Amino acid sequence: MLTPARLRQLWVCLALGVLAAVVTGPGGDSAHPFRALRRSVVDPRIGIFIGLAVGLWVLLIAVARLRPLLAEVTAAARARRPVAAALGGPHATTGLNAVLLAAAIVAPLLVSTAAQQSMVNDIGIYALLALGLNVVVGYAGLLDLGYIAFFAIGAYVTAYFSSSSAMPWHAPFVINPFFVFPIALLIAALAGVILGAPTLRLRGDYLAIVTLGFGEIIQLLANNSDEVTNGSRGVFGVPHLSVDLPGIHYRWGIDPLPYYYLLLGIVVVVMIAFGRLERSRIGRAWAAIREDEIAAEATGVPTLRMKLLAFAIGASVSGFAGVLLATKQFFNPQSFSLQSSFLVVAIVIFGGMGSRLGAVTGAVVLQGLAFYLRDKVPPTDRYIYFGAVIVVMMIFRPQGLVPSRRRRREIELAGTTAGASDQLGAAPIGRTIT
Amino acid sequence: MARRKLLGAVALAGVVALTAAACGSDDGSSSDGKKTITIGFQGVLSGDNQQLGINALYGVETAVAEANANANLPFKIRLVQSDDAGSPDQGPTAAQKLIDNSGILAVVGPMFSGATKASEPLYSQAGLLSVSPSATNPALTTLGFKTFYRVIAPDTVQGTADADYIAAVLKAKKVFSLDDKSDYGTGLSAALEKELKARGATVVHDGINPTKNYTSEATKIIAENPDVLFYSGYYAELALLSKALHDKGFKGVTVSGDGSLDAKYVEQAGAAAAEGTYLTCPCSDANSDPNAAAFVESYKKINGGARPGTYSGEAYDATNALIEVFKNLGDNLSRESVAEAFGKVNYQGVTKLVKFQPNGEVEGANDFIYRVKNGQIVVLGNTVDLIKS
Amino acid sequence: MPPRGRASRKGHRMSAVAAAGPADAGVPGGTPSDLVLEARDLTLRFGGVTSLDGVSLRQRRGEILAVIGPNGAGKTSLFNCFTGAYRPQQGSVTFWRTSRRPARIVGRSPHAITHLGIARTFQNIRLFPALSALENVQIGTEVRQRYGSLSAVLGLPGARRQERAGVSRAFELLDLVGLSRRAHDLASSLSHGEQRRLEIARALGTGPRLLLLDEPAAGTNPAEKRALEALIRRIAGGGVSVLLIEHDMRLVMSVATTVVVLNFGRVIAHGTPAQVQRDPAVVEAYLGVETGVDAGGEVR
Amino acid sequence: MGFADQFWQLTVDGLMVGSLYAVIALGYTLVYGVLQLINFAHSEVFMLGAFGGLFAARGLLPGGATPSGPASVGLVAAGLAVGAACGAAAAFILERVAYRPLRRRSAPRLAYLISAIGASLFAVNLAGKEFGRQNVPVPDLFTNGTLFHVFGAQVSTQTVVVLGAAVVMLVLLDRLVARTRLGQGIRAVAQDADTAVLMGVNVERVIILTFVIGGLLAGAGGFLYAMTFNASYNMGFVPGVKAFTAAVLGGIGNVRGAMLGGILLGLVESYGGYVFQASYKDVIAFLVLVGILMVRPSGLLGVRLGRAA
Repeated sequence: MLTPARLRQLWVCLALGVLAAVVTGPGGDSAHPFRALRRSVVDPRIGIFIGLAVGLWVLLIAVARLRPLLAEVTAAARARRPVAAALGGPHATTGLNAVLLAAAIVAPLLVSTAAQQSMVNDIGIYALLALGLNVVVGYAGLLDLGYIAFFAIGAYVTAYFSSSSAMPWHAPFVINPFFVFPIALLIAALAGVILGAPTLRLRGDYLAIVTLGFGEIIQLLANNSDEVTNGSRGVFGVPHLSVDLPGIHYRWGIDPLPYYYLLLGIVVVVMIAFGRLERSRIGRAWAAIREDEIAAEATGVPTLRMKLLAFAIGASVSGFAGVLLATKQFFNPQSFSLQSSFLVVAIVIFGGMGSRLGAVTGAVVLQGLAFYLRDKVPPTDRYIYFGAVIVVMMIFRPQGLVPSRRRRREIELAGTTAGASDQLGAAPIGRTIT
Repeated sequence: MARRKLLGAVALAGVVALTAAACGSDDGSSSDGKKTITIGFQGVLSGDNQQLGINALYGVETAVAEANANANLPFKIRLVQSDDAGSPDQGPTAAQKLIDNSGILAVVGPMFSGATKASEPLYSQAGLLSVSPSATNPALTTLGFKTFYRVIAPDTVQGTADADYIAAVLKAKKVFSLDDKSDYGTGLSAALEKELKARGATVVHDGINPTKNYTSEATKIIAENPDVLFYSGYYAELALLSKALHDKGFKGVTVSGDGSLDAKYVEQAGAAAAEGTYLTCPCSDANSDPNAAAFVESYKKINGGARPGTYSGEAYDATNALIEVFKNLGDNLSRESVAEAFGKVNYQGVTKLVKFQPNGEVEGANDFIYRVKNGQIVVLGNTVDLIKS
Repeated sequence: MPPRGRASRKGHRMSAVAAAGPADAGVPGGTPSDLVLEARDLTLRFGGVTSLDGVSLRQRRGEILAVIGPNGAGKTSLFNCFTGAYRPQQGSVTFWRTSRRPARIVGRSPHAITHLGIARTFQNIRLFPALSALENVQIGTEVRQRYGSLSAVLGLPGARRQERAGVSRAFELLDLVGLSRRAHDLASSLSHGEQRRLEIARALGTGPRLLLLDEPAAGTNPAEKRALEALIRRIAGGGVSVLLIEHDMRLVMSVATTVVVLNFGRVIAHGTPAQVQRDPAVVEAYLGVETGVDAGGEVR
Repeated sequence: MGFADQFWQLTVDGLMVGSLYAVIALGYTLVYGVLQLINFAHSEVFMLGAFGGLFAARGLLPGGATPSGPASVGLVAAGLAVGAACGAAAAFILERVAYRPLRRRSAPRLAYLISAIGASLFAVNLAGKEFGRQNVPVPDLFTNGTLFHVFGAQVSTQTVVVLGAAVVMLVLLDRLVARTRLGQGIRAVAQDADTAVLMGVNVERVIILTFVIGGLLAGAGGFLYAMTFNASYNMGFVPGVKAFTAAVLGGIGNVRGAMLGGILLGLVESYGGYVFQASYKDVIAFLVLVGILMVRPSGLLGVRLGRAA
């Protein structure tokens, strides 16, 4: 009964229980480093956690016993109703999309205004950013750790063009923020090309650090140039978006709901657009680069140009999102920290690389989790739980919540053939071919 | 195997979520028939600067606990906290959370100027009073926020007074002004440098983002050989800077603003490195002010032995000023009446007299000078008096 | 040569095997326009190792040229010089897409060379394993398409038309290599021999005038070898010159019109299969095994 | 007062910090060499090592008086040892919890990255909860002062201790990788994991030991860092990014490259912060990185651990 493996499992469960006790226990300070530990472990409360740990262990054993039975049942069910037929049809996909869209439309009406704020600031904008980064990371397989820099560029460009008071440095004319969208998009894409052209020749990891450096540089420049960007004092007073056409006058205000629907519309359009891109020759070329860059090059795919294209497209979406941020509210260089870049990467991977729905789902789940934890745990401890969830998720579902089909196959293949294609996409551009 | 592990993880996550939920949902409603007034706290409770938020939160909690222990008060206070991580991105969500809670009559916070700028439009729209214990950006009271007050003087007041003191009393000819490139630091150094230049002193300016490594910065400062080094930033960085300067044998005088007025400064820099540093504040420091001894005692008692830190006193005063208003209003309590009445409050706090100008600036803020002597921060007095004598 | 855009479109429509027309048929005789590829004095060194040492060779239009030689003789290095993967220290490579326009190869990037009309396969198969067979070939057929990201996003008619054309071309090629029934299977799920053929189809998709095959018969069974032989002939018959590296002498001797033998990075023999087979230097190179060359098996 | 006057002082300052970057960078480079992954949680290993060393030093030195002579040496050594042990333990646990399960499932490389970011968030904030969010000074373990001058630059006891300890560690590691059986194993796995298995190298063991060695170095480095710059729960992030940069600068996967990169980065920061406004020093550091990568795309000492480019 008590095999060594089982015993080991028990220890792991107990360790997890104690860890949970420590995480939920009282905080301490450096003067008494182990006081907090002692208080959370030497406390009647620990009984609950030990109990839960043992319970978990028993449950694991029970499940292990029941598993063959369970497998039979599911196999039988699967045999009766082919999953592929049930879920794979185009009608089913359209239906699913319609349901998701309807849910996205209704959802904000069911929650508090604070949650709506979060749905705009944390989920909506980050979903858009994640969709853009997904092109870079998911489609082209390039790791960009300074993605947020283009977001900053978009935001500052908006301040430059649409307000004469928000920053010390501004355009000689003021234009409606709506017209800034194309400008920001182009400038961000241009920045992407300028950064990408020399660096995309580098290997994947080097690209990561160069982009990280670029992100840092942009943030530091924004923070240091007081006479240009207003430095750390930030940008206040960019006008809200407004439509001023004959017959239609509408102004977005500080209420989050109109911004939410605007964002939803944009996200849907971007998703459709990227879906078409993915299924076009360009999307296939990216897939080829990801899977075998040398073969792609030999098949005539201009790999550098395609990567640059992905970089520019990703950057332009980020710049676009920057316009939305700037018109919605006050921002300062803090909004463009390295941590924000990491967060976007985390959303893309967590949601499922290469999957548009995954990017959005990642934003909803991760940022939603952050919002949920806001009330449930002490704010100072919030990121402990957040970190734990990310690790657990990566252990049990490294392909992400909603992996794209192509990406999932790549991961499966990488699992079967040792050392197969580099999942970062950036196979070393060696001169050693064959 | 994998599935078993997955189940385990799910179960554990469930357990954590449940206990967390259980911990989070006890909202101590009073049982002795007194009515409960809810106030909010918005501040930086996560991220790199969370200690400043905790200082302020503890100050608020001290005031709340004292009020709830006071049998003479006809009400109990309940506190709802909302974390904005000090960032403008999370400001609106944090503010909205408090606004959504219709029971909340007033808010202490936001704390950082950036988060304040992002949050105040919402408070203004909702007509909810917010009293910041720490946002010192001068522009905040000029942006048209209707329900914004702060119990701390803007950087301009402090910077100017500090410059006067440095020029008149320390007789500095050359000042090295270093700021931490934060909203607070650049505001303070700008005001200081303007006044110093007006008084004819040579000013060398430099900015350095908060870091741990001030070694080469110390070399740079010593190379300039200034009479006074003024650091506009927070104590954690000043401590490291002082340490580095001390190691390299800096001969000049170090002065810093209210962000550095914290007993932790001496502890972290080491008594030797901190010795002789001047610290200034448009407030009196609770830890060294005899009048605030009672506050320090009750703060320690309520917060598990922690000593008041930067912004603890201001947050405590802001909360007590709110309680004063609640007391005066009696049964006529609403967001409007509280916001209305708060403008006329006149309350002697531990850091200063809480009384406001029409724009929400606290009146008659005095600038006080402190100095580290024998490892203790002692008050030297009011800038105006010190310059006169 | 017409402007590049037109040439590309034309190339796509009538490229490869299907374009068996006389359009590019070289003028007979010894003029350079008869050539498709010429390498002169190629020298390639890695550190202290000389991989190619003054190699020169010429390939005529429609010719099936086989490069043979013991392992390490520099065959694959030669291929890599032709496709832009390596840059030789000395020498030049000239390629004639049409009879009149020579193009220098050295210094161009691999994809640009593919665009000019040289396609290749790899010794150790390099497909895109997680894509379907069809998609693999599509990537090849699409490199000559011109529509950009914006037209793709907007779904403009031109883009759709080109995409459809790419698919039907890919199907033709799959049919050619006998894989049309497996079009929607993952490349990684195909058998070894099928993967070899798929790689050839992908290369043909790019519309080459010259196809470089790096040991196409390696790891295939006798039946597959026979099919491969036929396939190579059909490709060459369709107007695509074939440059072949192969260890299987039976295959080489039966399909090649000309054979070049490399050893230690030098050309040691050059001629028809029959000539080469008799060349004493070649026999010597193959470890002095006199029967080695015509033994029919793989020579190691 | 010009740059030339302060050149040697800035060099000494830069060398001290740079040697610490080098020590941390080795952890990145070793793990990268073996697993081809960027261990983003390495900065937390560094932080936990710093706390371990700090508590040990504090525990052994209950009184307020600053010790001297052999007592100082002993205390610094004890702090280093405990710091290194804590770092190694943290790295070991990290590998077990955040990496190994992913390896078993042959997860994509980016999943490791995210797992590392998650583990990093978890560790940082748990440390903040348990140890408080204040900077904590390490008690004085020796009397710090100017020991001697080099070209007019002051060299403090602190600098000598840090630089000395760092150099000893760097040399030891270099010997280890170059000379020992374990080093051979590491190089073999770095070169070709599949072949290494065939050659009888226990890859799992090599991977764990690589993490542990990286942890030992980072932990000891953390203690040295805390001795100079105080310890805090979030102390790891910035030196972590810098050290990673240094590793890339030197050619990631290359042990000596990491050392060179770290020292170079420390110097560049020191000089750059002096010549320009100090807040631009990170900008300068990254610009140098980008510049060098443009010229030498595989870093200064380009080749990976034994692997041909």
